[in-house]
Amino acid sequence: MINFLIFLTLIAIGLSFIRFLKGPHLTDRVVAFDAMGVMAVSLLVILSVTIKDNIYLDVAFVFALIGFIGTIIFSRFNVVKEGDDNE
Amino acid sequence: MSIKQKISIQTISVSFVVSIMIIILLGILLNFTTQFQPTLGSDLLAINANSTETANAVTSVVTYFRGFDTLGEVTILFLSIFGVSLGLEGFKEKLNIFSYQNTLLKIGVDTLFPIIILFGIYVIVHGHLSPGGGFQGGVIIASGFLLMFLAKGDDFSINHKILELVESLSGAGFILIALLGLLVTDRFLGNFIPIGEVGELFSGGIIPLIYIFVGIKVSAEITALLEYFIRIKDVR
Amino acid sequence: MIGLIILAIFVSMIILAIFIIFNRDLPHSVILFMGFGLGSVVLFFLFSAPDVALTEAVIGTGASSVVLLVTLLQVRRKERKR
Amino acid sequence: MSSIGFIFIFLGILFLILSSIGLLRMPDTLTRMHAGTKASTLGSLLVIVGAIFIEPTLWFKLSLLGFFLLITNPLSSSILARSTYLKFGFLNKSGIDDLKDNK
Repeated sequence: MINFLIFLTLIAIGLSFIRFLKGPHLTDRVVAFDAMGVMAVSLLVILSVTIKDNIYLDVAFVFALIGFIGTIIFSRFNVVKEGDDNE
Repeated sequence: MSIKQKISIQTISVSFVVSIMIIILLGILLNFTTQFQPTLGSDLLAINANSTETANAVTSVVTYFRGFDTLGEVTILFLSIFGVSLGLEGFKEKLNIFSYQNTLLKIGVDTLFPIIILFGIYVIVHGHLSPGGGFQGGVIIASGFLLMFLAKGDDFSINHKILELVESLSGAGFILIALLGLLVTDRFLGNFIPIGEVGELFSGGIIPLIYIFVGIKVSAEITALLEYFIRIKDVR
Repeated sequence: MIGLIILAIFVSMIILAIFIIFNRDLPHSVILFMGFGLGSVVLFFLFSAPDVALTEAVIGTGASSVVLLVTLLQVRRKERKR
Repeated sequence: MSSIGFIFIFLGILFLILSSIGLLRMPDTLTRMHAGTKASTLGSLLVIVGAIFIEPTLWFKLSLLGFFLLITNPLSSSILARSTYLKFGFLNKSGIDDLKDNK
């Protein structure tokens, strides 16, 4: 049962990985990166429930934090670069 | 040679390399689980069970058996921050690059900041019980400060003198604990505090103290590094 | 089942590395590098090394990408000013 | 108790797969963002609720993780949508531009 769920999560991560590879603009890649981070957090939650241990959830928390910081700093980078091109 | 021929040759060579790598990986992974025999790990676990008795054996390797290497790593990090500050300190007026105000981001980061700092302190303090430790918790705290720099713009700034003072005091505390160990037990970084029960919060001798000092030092250093990199002299 | 996940992550990391090298635009390379770091974090997690996974996630993916991106921004501004 | 948790996790992964299909098929950036952030937030929250039903001793860390995702994911999608608007301009052809005044 749990193997089937892990397989379905891998399908979801793979479909958004294709968008991550072929996205034409930078923002498409950032959106796909955010979605991949959330899907990988749920994959880590399922794996740590099967292992039945408390300590593996720290990695999932750090994963969510890294996805948030990456999205914020790339969106800021977009705006600053646009203002620079207008000069 | 035209561009189309270049692209086709590049694509063919890249796909050739990829196929060879996949074949080698398949060959390695097919007998990955059968030939695995623990040799060095069991020895280290036996030494750990005799001497320091932490729940997380990696911690006792990093701070107790190889504690001198940890001191060297912290010194290298300090030297790199010193070089960056030597190169970027001299400008008079410094403004944030990301000076773009947004009310939603300010409120959200104000909500998130205590949670991130508390999680970093949890990772540092529970370093001998669960994965993590000084370096990881310190960088988590520094990422919380990075979010504040991004959200608040020029309203949020940190005095560099206080950061340098905190960093120097924590480095001095590390060396002081190591010298106390040399004084009491005839070994640099020796253990002079009684070891408690395995699995409790107050256990493991001097390992939590060393991790607390390393965590404070690394968080101050990485915060100073990001603060130097994010500000620039001439803003349009 | 775990072997299948490990194999899929290995192959996707090799493809990502080739994309990082052959990309023309540098910010695209930085975000592809962040995806590479996430793949290696899942890989360390599956090999039951959560210490190394935490270090790679925090330092290798978070801090180094931020430093790369901000350095790219500063260098571009200096070049445009000239 | 465990079967309820498996049903929740299955529903959550269904939402994740729908979100990734929308991310792959939609035509431009803002609609991709619409598919890729809302549905994945709901899916990950359903997975976390199912994990709490399966293993009730981990409830504190799992609920903290759910709270963190519930705050950060809509926030980051909002910031990203605003920066996309500032970079590429208005993409739709309906003629209604709500963000024109408050750049």
